[in-house]
Amino acid sequence: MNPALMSRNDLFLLLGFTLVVLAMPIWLAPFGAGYPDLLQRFMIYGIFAVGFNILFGLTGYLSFGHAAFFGVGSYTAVWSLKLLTLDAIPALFFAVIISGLFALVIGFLCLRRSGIYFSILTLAFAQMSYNLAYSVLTPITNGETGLQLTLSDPRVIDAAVGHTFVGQPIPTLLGTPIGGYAGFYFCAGFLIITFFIAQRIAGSPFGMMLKAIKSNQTRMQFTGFNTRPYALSAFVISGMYAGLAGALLAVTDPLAGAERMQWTASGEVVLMTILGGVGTLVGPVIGAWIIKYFENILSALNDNILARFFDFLPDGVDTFFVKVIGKFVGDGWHLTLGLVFVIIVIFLPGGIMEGVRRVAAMFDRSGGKTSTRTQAAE
Amino acid sequence: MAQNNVVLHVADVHKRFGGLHALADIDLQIEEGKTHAIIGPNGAGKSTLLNVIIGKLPPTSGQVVFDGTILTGRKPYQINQLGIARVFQTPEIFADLSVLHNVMIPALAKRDGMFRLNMLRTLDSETGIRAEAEHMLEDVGLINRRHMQAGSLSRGDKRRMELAMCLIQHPRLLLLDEPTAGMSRHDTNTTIDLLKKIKARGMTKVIIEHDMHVVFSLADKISVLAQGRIIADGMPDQVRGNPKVQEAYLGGAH
Amino acid sequence: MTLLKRGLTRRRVMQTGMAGIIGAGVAPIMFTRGAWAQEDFCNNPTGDTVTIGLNLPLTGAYAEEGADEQKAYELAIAHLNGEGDGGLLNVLAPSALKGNGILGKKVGYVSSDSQTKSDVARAGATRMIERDGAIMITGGSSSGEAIAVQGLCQEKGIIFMAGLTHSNDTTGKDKRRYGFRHFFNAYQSGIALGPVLGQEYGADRRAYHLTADYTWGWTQEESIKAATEALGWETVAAVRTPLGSTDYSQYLTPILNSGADVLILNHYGLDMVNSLPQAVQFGLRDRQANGKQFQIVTPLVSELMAKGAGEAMQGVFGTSNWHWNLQDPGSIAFTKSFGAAYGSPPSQAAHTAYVQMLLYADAVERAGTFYPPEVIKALEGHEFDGMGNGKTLYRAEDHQCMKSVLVVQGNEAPTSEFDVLNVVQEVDRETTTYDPSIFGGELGPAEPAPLC
Amino acid sequence: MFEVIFLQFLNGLDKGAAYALIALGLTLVFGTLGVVNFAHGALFMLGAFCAVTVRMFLTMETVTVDPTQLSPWGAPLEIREPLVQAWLGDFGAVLVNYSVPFSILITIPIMLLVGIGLERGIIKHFYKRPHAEQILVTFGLAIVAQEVIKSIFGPNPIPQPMPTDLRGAADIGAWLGMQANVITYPIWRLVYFLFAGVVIGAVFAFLQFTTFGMVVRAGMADRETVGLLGINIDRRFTIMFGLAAVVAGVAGVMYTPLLPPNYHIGMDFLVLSFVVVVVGGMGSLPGAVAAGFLLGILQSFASMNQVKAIFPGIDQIIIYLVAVVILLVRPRGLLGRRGVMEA
Repeated sequence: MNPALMSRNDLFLLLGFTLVVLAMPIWLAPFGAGYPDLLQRFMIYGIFAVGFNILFGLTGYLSFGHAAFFGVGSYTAVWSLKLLTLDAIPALFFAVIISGLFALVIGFLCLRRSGIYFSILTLAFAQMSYNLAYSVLTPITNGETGLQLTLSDPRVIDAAVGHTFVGQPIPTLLGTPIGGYAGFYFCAGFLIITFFIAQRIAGSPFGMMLKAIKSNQTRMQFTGFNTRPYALSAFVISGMYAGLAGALLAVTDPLAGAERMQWTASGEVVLMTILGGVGTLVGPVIGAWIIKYFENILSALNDNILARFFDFLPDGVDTFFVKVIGKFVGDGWHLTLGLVFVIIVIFLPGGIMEGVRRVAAMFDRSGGKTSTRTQAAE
Repeated sequence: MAQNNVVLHVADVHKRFGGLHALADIDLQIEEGKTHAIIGPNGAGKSTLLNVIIGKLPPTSGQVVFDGTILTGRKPYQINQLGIARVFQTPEIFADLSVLHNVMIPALAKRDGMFRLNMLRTLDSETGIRAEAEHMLEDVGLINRRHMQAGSLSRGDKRRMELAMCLIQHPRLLLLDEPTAGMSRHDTNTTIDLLKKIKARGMTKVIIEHDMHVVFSLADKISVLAQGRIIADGMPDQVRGNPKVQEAYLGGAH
Repeated sequence: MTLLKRGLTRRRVMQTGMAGIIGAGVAPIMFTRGAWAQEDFCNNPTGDTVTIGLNLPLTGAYAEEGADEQKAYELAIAHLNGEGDGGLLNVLAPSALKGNGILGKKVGYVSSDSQTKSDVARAGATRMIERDGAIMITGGSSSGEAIAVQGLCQEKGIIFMAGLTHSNDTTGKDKRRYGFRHFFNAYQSGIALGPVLGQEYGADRRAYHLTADYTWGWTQEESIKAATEALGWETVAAVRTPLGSTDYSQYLTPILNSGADVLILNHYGLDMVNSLPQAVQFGLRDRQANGKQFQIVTPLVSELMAKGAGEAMQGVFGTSNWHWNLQDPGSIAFTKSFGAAYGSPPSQAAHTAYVQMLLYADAVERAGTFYPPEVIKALEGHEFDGMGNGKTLYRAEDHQCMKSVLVVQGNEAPTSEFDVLNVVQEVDRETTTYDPSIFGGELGPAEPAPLC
Repeated sequence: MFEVIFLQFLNGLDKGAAYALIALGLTLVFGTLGVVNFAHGALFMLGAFCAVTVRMFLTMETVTVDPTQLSPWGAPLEIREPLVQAWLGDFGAVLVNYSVPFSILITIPIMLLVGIGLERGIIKHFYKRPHAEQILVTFGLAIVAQEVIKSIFGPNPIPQPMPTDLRGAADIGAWLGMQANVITYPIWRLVYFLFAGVVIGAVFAFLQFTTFGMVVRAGMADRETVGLLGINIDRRFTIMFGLAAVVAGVAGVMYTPLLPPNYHIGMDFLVLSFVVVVVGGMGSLPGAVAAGFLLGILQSFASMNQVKAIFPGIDQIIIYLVAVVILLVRPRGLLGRRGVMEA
């Protein structure tokens, strides 16, 4: 590859990342996570987190309302599937455009403030979107039930082509249904592409400007940069990432619910990014994977399964273990997440990636690089 | 070099903070290519004056004109793009970034203007900017530290880096707010040499300084500020001999 | 180590491509049961167990119902496997159940907390289908969840036996071929409740609705409005409140001087546990309006909610799918069996969950296969008795059960913490039957069964 | 129409009192410590569960099983004997009846300890760290707190009955000399309103009239100077955190009869309380109180059918809408100081 296009390290990172992602069905199977739905979610939330990191990690703006763009992407995609065609490409295209426009408007307003005021503004906009989607906008969002595909949808393009099908309508890619492993590889392709784009952004002069804004906004101004359009671009890009992720979720599982716009969903992507490592490229993806793994696997461990696991222990001791560990798994998985999160924030503010770096540094003292601890913006 | 060509004109500027009259009736003309020092006791309004010039604070009345363009009401980044750079009293740098990047950023601002969506080029392909930045770091003696994180530099090195960040833009007017404060004698002298070198290039400078050694080694002209007013104005020797100045400032300080 | 074992089922190995070749070689020589039976369908249980996916709201507004449903499912599965006292297996008529699992396979289950959210419910159902190989999904206690999961099941070719869902839409405009509902719906509540209200409160009433803002709330509001307006009542206003609201005070104050003399609470679960006592605290039931005593009506009510609402529930009318106090053999058997296992009487949610589990097992036995289109055929138009609601028909047109419905009233003098509702009237199946075409919708095809 | 508006206004005041009370504790912490405490809702929740625990102890029962009699569902009949009444007689019955107000006495020391422990144990180390990290660590703590409560008390709400004498509605219209039975309002909500007023008043009086309060106020204005004066401001700030926890806790206790508490109740109030604080102006105590009342009243009026007929859905978004407008037009909020946390 042309070195001007990408440095050697970046290329290795991208190749390694691609390999790890594509091989997920194999290496995740022993962990009980090698099934398509979860794998798809790994990809989708990976994209969401990578995009969020462009705003939060690079530019330093902590948005508490990114779920709104995720939701807008989902709704747009489902509407495209309902009105136009079951093909995924137009759905994704429109979702990215519409969520980008939505982000442009909200970003324009919110970026007039910074710090916690920015956070609260984004939170307020997202909560308004959520509450409206839940109530008044029901004709568009189908409220609490969520927007679904039905047999009677118009699908004008499909109808014009004379394309018919039997059974429940399922989104397709050029005629092939996107479900199961096909859906996973479809999403994986997008994760790799978006990861590549994020890599390019981080390594571009533009990316350096974003990092500079995070580091010292005042200096940027006195250096002759209008920081607002830079921050707004980052906001819109990350909004489009969120929209793409939302659309992919809707395409692989054609339902768009209002819950995915709630502030807790926005909080989740913040948790993912922090857990993995703010400002790093791979960190947010790892954070997303860990949280989704916890949510799907840890939460499904019930006392029954635990009891079988601890069967080898003497009676009494095993019930004790089941009781104690049962508090941390099953529907108590949030407790584990909360504890892990608190420990990370206190001891490893750079997230898992900082942990990796520290461990690596222990083995390799020769490296002259200082640890670049990334800090959240004030 | 044109003589007596006024490049910056601070005209009748007043600045009030509530009841405090921080700047009163300031009228200042900076000539092109000259080094103009502003001295005065603490709280005289020197930094406030610089803040008004670069657009950080709006004046209560009056205006600042730079080479025929009215600066008042413009945003700081617009003022910078017109060719005014500033070194701050406490270094304003990008502490999280490397020294080299710190210096490349202003160079990009000079080249690309106040906003450019150049997100698909790689930084590594900016070889011209990079070479320029490295050259500048060599000038200020930081070339060996170019890969260090800027925040981990010593205070003196931070100031020199900030100076490099300003110089790389080749500004027409450079504002220096106590460029040698907190530096050792040796560092101070290096900095004076560096600033003299720039003087040779014909850059206009406004310098605020406490260190009279620095002032008298560099300044072509000196204005003395006390309690928000200019009490004296002139060549270094004239100012040195002015009894009002000695009373207000030199006598007290030294 | 169960997780790790579960990680390598036959399907996964095949689909990761590693053993695809072997799989392709084996498939043609697989044993086939009959000419119509197919082996190649989603999650065909090949071992000696069959896995059921339980989608339960263990947190959120309907969490209490979810917990009760879980107990019922565990009980039903034990009974199907021939454990315990056999419960309703002995009273279901006709019955093909043998008490040795389903088609000789032991019944196992996996579960997922749906958090009373449609999105989460769907994700959980997907997981249970894709990873755990569930042959059937059941549960849920919100109509939003039921409709979302039912759509998914249609797509995957997995039968969904809905738990607690009362919206007309579930078997109306959002009905699906793979979805079945034993629970009654809002329209039937209206039919049953209307005459009782007319008799108790007269024909000249002015009603004010507070409605949970989602599919179930809307359809109940619509059905009850229709039923009461047919009595001659006037509807003053119908106000939507967000699902999961906690403080209803700003919605209750406008009622005080609105000219209404009946408040109809189209709330369920926690919403009603919050709104009903708050309404009573506002003095609504102590008021006189239009020269009449002000009344509150809760069209759908369960004993769990009545328990949660406490004294506020006393004397309030509503409808229920079933109540443990019924005296038919089926109800007595179920109450005994459930009470012995858990020390408390079952709720209507538990009852419907239990019955759905049995009905599915029975249909598979009758079909002789797990192949969903055959099971669907066995369920459609099936008539059975002994489950506590009299003779019941699983209607083929919309997969809605036609059976008797209860009108209940909050007990003024409860003898125990569970004795909170009195059955006022059992409205028979003929009365509550309605034309399935009024709600529109389309079931969609059963065949070919989609491959998940 | 007058009665309708009057009632809605009354309801708004009542809501506003609740909002103001929650926001007050948050502002105390922010104003004194400069810490953005996302665990504030969790403190409210912990307070509510103090009331639950107290009631659990007060209503302990001895259970004797009568195997000869069976309940309809086939379990042996249980005969329950309340313990507290058995020991304390009528006084025990009164105690059970007034368990909610009574638990305030127990909640205050518990919450004080919780607050001080939290500040010394964790928050202290975050004064110098960025606000984003403060948000994150307190958010994490809030999750942990609510999950611990969930694993102890279960996910379902636990109703807390109000004292029998304070149930039902009071005829306020009649008190004011208007027509009877037109303006009625639940007694407990009026109690809550008064209670909030007393707590808010007490906090203000404490800060205004005690030397401790004066030092804290000076510290809020300029922390460094007060530190230079040789006053151990740190310890005072620790106590302030404890005080904020107590304010949140007692607010939670008194709210339980209105809303049966579950583990999630704190998160529900969290977003709201932040909006209130921001609207009032970060760090301004009078601002928090004023904004609480303002938002309460606006929300109440937005829920009127006449208003909703013109702006559908306004009742759902009014609070956020006001927050957005205030932040865009007047970033320091109603009564905040300029420049607080804007960087």
